[in-house]
Amino acid sequence: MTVLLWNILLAVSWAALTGEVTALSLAVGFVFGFVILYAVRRLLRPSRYFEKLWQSVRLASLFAWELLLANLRIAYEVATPSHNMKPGVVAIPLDAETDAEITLLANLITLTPGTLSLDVSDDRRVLYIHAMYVDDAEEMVRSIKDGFEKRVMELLR
Amino acid sequence: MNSLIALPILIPLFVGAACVVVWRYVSAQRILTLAGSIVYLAVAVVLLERVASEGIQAVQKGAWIAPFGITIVADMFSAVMIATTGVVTLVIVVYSLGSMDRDREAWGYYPLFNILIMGVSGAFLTGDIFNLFVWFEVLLISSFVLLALGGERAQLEGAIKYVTLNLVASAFFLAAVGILYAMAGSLNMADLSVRLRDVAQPGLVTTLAILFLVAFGIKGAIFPLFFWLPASYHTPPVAISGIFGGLLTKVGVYALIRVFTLLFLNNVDYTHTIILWVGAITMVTGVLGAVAQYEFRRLLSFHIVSQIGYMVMGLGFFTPLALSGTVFFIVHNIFVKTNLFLVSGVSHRFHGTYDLKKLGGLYRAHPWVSMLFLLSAFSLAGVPPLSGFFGKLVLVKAGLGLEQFVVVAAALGVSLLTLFSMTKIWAEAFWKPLPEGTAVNAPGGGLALMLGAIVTLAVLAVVMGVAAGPFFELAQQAGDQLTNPEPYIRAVLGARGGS
Amino acid sequence: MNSLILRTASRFLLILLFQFSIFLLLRGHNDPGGGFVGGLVLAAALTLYAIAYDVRSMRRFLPCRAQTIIAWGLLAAGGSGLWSMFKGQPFMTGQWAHVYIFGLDLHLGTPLLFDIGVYLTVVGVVLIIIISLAEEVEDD
Amino acid sequence: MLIVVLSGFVLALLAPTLYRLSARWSGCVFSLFPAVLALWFLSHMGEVVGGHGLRFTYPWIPAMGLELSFNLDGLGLLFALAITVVGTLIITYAGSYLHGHPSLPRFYLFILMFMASMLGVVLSDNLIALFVFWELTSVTSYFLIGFEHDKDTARAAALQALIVTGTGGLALMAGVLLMGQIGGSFEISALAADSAAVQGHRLYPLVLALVFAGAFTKSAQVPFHFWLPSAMEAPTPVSAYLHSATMVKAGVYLLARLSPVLGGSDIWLYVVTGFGAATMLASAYQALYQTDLKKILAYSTVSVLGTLTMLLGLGSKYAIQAAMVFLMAHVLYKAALFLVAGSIDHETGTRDVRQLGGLRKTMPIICAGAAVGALSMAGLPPFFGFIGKEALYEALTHDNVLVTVVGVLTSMLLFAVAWLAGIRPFSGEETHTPKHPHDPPWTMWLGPVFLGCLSVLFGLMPALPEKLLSAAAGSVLAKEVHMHLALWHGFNALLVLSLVTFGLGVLVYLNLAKLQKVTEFALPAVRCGPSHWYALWLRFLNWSAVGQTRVLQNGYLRLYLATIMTVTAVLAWYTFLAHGDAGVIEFNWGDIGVHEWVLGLVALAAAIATVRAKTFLRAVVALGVVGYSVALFFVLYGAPDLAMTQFLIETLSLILFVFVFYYMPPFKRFSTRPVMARHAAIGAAVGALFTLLVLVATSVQWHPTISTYFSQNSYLMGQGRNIVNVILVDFRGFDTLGEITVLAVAGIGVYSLIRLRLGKRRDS
Amino acid sequence: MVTDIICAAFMIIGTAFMFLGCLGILRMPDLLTRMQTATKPPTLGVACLMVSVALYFPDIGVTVRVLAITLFVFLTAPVSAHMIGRAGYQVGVKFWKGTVQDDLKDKYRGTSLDS
Amino acid sequence: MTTLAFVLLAVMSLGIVLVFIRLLRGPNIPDRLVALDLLTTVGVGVAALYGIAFDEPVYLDVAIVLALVAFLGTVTFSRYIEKWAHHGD
Amino acid sequence: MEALLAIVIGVLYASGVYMLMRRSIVKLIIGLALLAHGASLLVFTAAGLTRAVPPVIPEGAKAITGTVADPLPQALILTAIVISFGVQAFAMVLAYRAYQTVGTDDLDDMKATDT
Ligand code: NA
Ligand code: NA
Repeated sequence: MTVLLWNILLAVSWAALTGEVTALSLAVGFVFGFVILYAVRRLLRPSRYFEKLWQSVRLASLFAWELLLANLRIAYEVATPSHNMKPGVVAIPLDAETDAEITLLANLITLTPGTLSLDVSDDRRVLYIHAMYVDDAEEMVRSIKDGFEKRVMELLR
Repeated sequence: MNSLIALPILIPLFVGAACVVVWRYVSAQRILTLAGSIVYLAVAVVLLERVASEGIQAVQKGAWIAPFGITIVADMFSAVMIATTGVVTLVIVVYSLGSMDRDREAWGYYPLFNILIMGVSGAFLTGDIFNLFVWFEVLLISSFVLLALGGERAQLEGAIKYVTLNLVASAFFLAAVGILYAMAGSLNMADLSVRLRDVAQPGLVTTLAILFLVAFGIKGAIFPLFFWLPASYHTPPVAISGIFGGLLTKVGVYALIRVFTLLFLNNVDYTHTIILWVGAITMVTGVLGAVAQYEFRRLLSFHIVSQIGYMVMGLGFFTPLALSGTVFFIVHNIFVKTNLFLVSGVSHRFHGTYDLKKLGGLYRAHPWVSMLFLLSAFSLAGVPPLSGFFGKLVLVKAGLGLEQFVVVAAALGVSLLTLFSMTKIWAEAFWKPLPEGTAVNAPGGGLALMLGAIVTLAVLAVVMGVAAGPFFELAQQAGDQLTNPEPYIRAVLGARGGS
Repeated sequence: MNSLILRTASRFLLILLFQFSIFLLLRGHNDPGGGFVGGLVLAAALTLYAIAYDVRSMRRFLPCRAQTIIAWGLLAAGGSGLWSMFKGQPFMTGQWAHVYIFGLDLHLGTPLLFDIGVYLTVVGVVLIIIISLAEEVEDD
Repeated sequence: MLIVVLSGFVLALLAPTLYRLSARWSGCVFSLFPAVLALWFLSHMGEVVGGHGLRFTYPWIPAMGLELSFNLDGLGLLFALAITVVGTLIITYAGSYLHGHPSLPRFYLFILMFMASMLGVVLSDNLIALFVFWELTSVTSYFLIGFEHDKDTARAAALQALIVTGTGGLALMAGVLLMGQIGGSFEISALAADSAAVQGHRLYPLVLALVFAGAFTKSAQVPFHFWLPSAMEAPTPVSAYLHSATMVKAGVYLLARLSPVLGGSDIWLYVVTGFGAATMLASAYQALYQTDLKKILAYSTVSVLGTLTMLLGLGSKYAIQAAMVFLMAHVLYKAALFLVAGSIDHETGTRDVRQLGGLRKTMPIICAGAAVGALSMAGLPPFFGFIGKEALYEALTHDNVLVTVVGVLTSMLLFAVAWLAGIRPFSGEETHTPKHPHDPPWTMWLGPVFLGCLSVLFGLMPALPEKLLSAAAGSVLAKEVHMHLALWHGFNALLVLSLVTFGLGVLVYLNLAKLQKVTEFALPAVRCGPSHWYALWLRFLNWSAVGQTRVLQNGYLRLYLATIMTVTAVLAWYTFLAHGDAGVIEFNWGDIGVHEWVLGLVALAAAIATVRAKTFLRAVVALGVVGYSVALFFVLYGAPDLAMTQFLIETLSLILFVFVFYYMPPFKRFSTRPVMARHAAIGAAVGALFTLLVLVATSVQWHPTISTYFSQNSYLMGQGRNIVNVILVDFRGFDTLGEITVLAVAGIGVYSLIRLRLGKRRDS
Repeated sequence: MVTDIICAAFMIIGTAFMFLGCLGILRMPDLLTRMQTATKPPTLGVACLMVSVALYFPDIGVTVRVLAITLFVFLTAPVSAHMIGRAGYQVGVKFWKGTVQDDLKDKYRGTSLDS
Repeated sequence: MTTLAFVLLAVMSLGIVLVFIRLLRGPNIPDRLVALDLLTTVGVGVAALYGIAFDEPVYLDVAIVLALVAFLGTVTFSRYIEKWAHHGD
Repeated sequence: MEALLAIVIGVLYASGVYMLMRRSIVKLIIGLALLAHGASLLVFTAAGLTRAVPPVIPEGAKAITGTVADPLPQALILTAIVISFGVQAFAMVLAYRAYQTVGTDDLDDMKATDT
């Protein structure tokens, strides 16, 4: 099922890439998509697809907002002569489990306010992040777990 | 029909690629390579015959008219070089079948060898200056790998110098081509020949010519650019040394001759005088280097340098006779020098060393091998009636005709010293009794194949001497074509004779 | 020393870049791209995968040994020129076929086959280098 | 005729095989060949002395002016007979002398080949063919001299002979080619017909010098004579053949043969006579000091060669006649004496005259042969040697006093030498020798006896060889000659001279020890001179070779690079400044945008940072910036394909860099400041050169480029809109084919180099 | 016209963000803070510029490529940051003096790397 | 629009200079790596601006490739820096 | 513009040559890479520069009408770049092997084959 979705997705993106949304380009795209997916078949795992659409929109809007905030804050930091920040490395316990969940979460954290994913512990239970404003580490951990992690898990489960 | 000209490039390509496909089956690679080299030789002979009977052959690759596409063109010089390549290739393949170690065979020797021949053939046949660069790179990279294949210490040390200096030459060559294109607007050599004839600033052409001289001079190992050659040619297995020493350096000389007979004729007094003196110094330094050596193959390597000087000297004389002599000399030298390397391999088989001081007694023990060596060594030294004599004779005659007495004296002195160092090998490895402590090995398998290869080349050295007539007539045709480029230009560009 | 984040990302990227490389290959005749760039992109993607995981995992994607890919690339590129020789034209004279499928005019020609040969060779070469070196380093 | 000359080569090649058929009688069997040839030559005697020389021409390599044209005239016949007759005896002799020697088959190979070459020399009318055979005699003699190659001395002597004669040979080659160029033909007969053209040419002295170099080295004229005594390392049959009867006479032959072309001028007269005179006297003198029988003979041979040369230099009718007679006499007695020396050596185990004595009792037949030879050499009647000496005196007295005195002095010394070599070992008391001597088998005494008989026969009946000698002299003088030879000319001045010679000779022989002491002071000058030069030359050669190689091929890659770069920069800059047109360069700084400035400066800074980087990673990062800057330049100037490729390739290269040099040690600073400054200067010169070339290239465009064609036809004919790609896969697909081949080989190369590790395996 | 204005606005904003990143990497005191400024603003900047490009070229092909680039950058930029940060941490680059907390120090004992 | 793009290109160039200074100054290899990564990201931006400035969308393809190689390069370098760190060099 | 690039090319050649003459084998390889960059930039610049107009025939047209960058040098450089990539990859591995076998990266210790 997932494979088929992937395949269709690839066929469409192929057509889009070539700029000609025609039966032929879709067919060609499907064939190439099939070849590609066959070649990388070991990467794929069973998963659902359509029901995730809404969740992804929600996640995306949250992300966009946080991204803008993050950048404005950094802009302020860079543009002003003195450094007001309190950087530090913070460990965040993880509830997310799969590769995709952890990766997506880490990426989102990196792109948002003053935080940067540094590493995941070997047992995949802790995410270490670097934050520019560690006023209250526990508050920060909580906001991340309630915000991004929750939505990511919603989306990917 | 005219695709014949492309075959010397394509046969080794396909054979080489096929050898990679059957990577694990060494015997299949052997058969493919042997068959390929036989077909190559047949094609080369047919091509030579065609050029001799019908004149210069040219084919526009991809049917794009010259000078826009890439032209493959075989004039007599190219055809002779291709035929020579065919012979040497077959001989080396046979020798390799008998002498190459299993490890190298299993790790790509045959594909690499084929690609090397492809590059050499491409360089001889192309009529396009950038395409020449590409073929140079093809033969260079194959030679790099062949030189280093096996990864023994000496090989690696030699290869580093070889690779570095040749890459420097390539960088110069590429730059020179780029500048040439920028100023003259073409890459086709025949077209460039026409375009460079009447230019507003001939001095710039001369400057560019110097850059080409350096680039090809490094590749062809002329003084004072030859250092890579004696540093590396004695390090790989003998079959590889043989094809390098015999064939590879001549590609640089070929290119030098090609561009300095076709393109850079604006200030012959200046450029070709430099070439002449460079040739003279090259042969002297090379032979002096050889005199100092006591390692069989290193001695031969220095002789390569010396004889490159001879060839370059012929270009410097720049008369039809001199160029005929050069062409004759090149062909002779390819056969003979290859053979000398091959003989060194046989002596290594017997005693496990290339050190002349440790070798000895070969004349007593292996008289026929000794005779084969002698034929090649004396031919190299220009002893009549072997092939080398006639090359020398014609070149000296040409030089005397120009009253270049100093250069001729140098050439003759070099010939003497060549004889001197050949007799050194003879006296040390063959005449002298075997020193105490030198191993005497059973020759092992494949000796018959090795000797077969050597016999072939030795016979050629004799035939090219005793029956030098037909060979020299071909060389004469080549020399005439080189000094009168009009037919070449017509053959490439058609009736327009320019663009 | 492995990174979960990198691995996950490289899996996604491999799929996307594979497609991108074929796209570059096929449209190269009309827009920037072609066999070289396409081949390099795929090779880069596979290299990325090899770095994220290891070379052995990456090798499982290859249908055959890397040198065989190279050889077929060369044979395809060289073979594309033979076609015209059998027709009595010079080596590498372009042979074009106009295929009409689904009402679309498709130009298929030997230069495309040539470009595919280039693509395969480039992929094979980069991979064989990476594989050799990585295994050398891993051996040590 | 072709068969006559070339069959020898064929037989030579078959000799080792034929030898196996009858090893025991091989000498006799092989000697049949020269015997048959001798008979063939004798059968043509009538035509030749009748003035109808035979001429045969076969084309060989006409394009090089090389034809096998053979001329059998008097001179040729005289030499051909000497070669074949003596050859017959020598080969017979050698069969026994070298019996059981492991290399005997090869001996036949070389001696037969030598004989054939020698025949080629004396019969060729074509100069190049003559030279070919000439060189072959040098080469075959190399193997014959080095026959006992287990001995260091034999190898050294062989080399010495080859180098000296080889040097002369090369000079001769140049001389021959020049002569042909001047005279318009390589046929001696044609050149002789128009000798004025050659002699009038401004290069005539050069030709002469070159020909002399060839002839004098071959015929061992002072100062090139030293190789001949050393060459006595050869087995005696070889010495007898090469170093008395044949090869060393090739130089004399050449002078004789070319005297119609080159002779008659003042230079010829003074140079040839001078060298000849010096040689004859100096070597006769040196002969006295020798103790080795063969060396005594060798020096006396050199002396005779000098005499012959001097006579050819004088060039008068008498001189030429005398030369011919003297030559024949010498062949007869010297070959005999050499064979005798060989027999003595073979039977007694020594050749030292001080150890030899009284052999007349144990070796009577040899003694007889030796006596005849020695007496003929001493110039005593009734042997042919006497007639030769008379002819010599006649020629000299016709010329001037100086040469006469030289002639008499030489004859006097040779008289003593003859006694020393031919009589003394047989006379007196028996001495103790390493082996117990007795007469050798007939094959070994046949030679001396036969030749001795001829000496006597021709001495008593000089009319027998008269016609042949006349014909030979006629060939040299290029006119008809009728010689009259007689044992008794009456009591005249010549006889007085002869008597004086004998008297002085006896005195010299009797007071040899005293004389040696008195004149010892001159010896080093004469003896050590030239051979010392040879040794010096060898040492100098080796020194300069080793020195040059140490300087040039020093193993330091950076010095190689520095040399190459300096040469490039100097040559190209000089050429540009001397020939180029610097005025064409147009600078244009105005059209550079800000981003272009920035990019350019970044590229510059990155390049410099690469050079100055202290760690590997910094260098690689900086190098990456250089590569990306280059790619951005491609972006700026309309080359997206290039930019993409460059970005990808650069990145892959960087990855490889990091992969490969992962374990390499950190950078060290090896070079000192001056070295770095020097290298920086070289780099700057090269860099400036390329800056210049780019400026020139962008300022000059002689012709429109061919690119327009691609722009016009890429879509219409190449079916593609991306012109670069159409060029790559179609217009210039051949380039691309080569390029992917390079790539493929590089890949396979990396693979094999990494996996196949013979070096490591052997080390561990 | 409106499109043009929006397009220009996005261009300016995008460039501003990118320049901000460039300035930040120079100004920030230690590796991790530099990475904060080098990762986020330029990523957003690229996105803005891509929007501007998509508006400028009203072509489906361009739009798709714009989307592809944006997606790619958003996917890779954090991963790059993660990799560099991790590497920097492991080689033991020094933190700015104002750093308040380090939960990772138990995982690695930093080894110093002389660059 | 074209003019604007050119002006912004100049700004971007200035940015490149700033990053380049960081690249040269380091002080540590990871710092240089960040700079290099940023440089390529800026390159993507430049390509976009250039496409607009010269009305030539093909530069977008360059941008994709640039983004790809930037990522690849960064990842490789970081991996090896870690390896070095563990190797104890 | 050519003037600036000419200087860049000169500096690339100069630094390449300088690096070639170092004793470290790694610097040698870096020198080769610099030379290769110099050469491709040289070919590109010498043939003349045209700003930002790639040699692509626009959709609908059959041939180039206006001024575009010269496509031929681009094709040549592309070939040259790829070739030098292959060659340099090999050279790197060769240097690595030599280092491993000889046991040093100092070129002065690699002259056994000459003397
Ligand atoms: Na120009
Ligand atoms: Na131009």
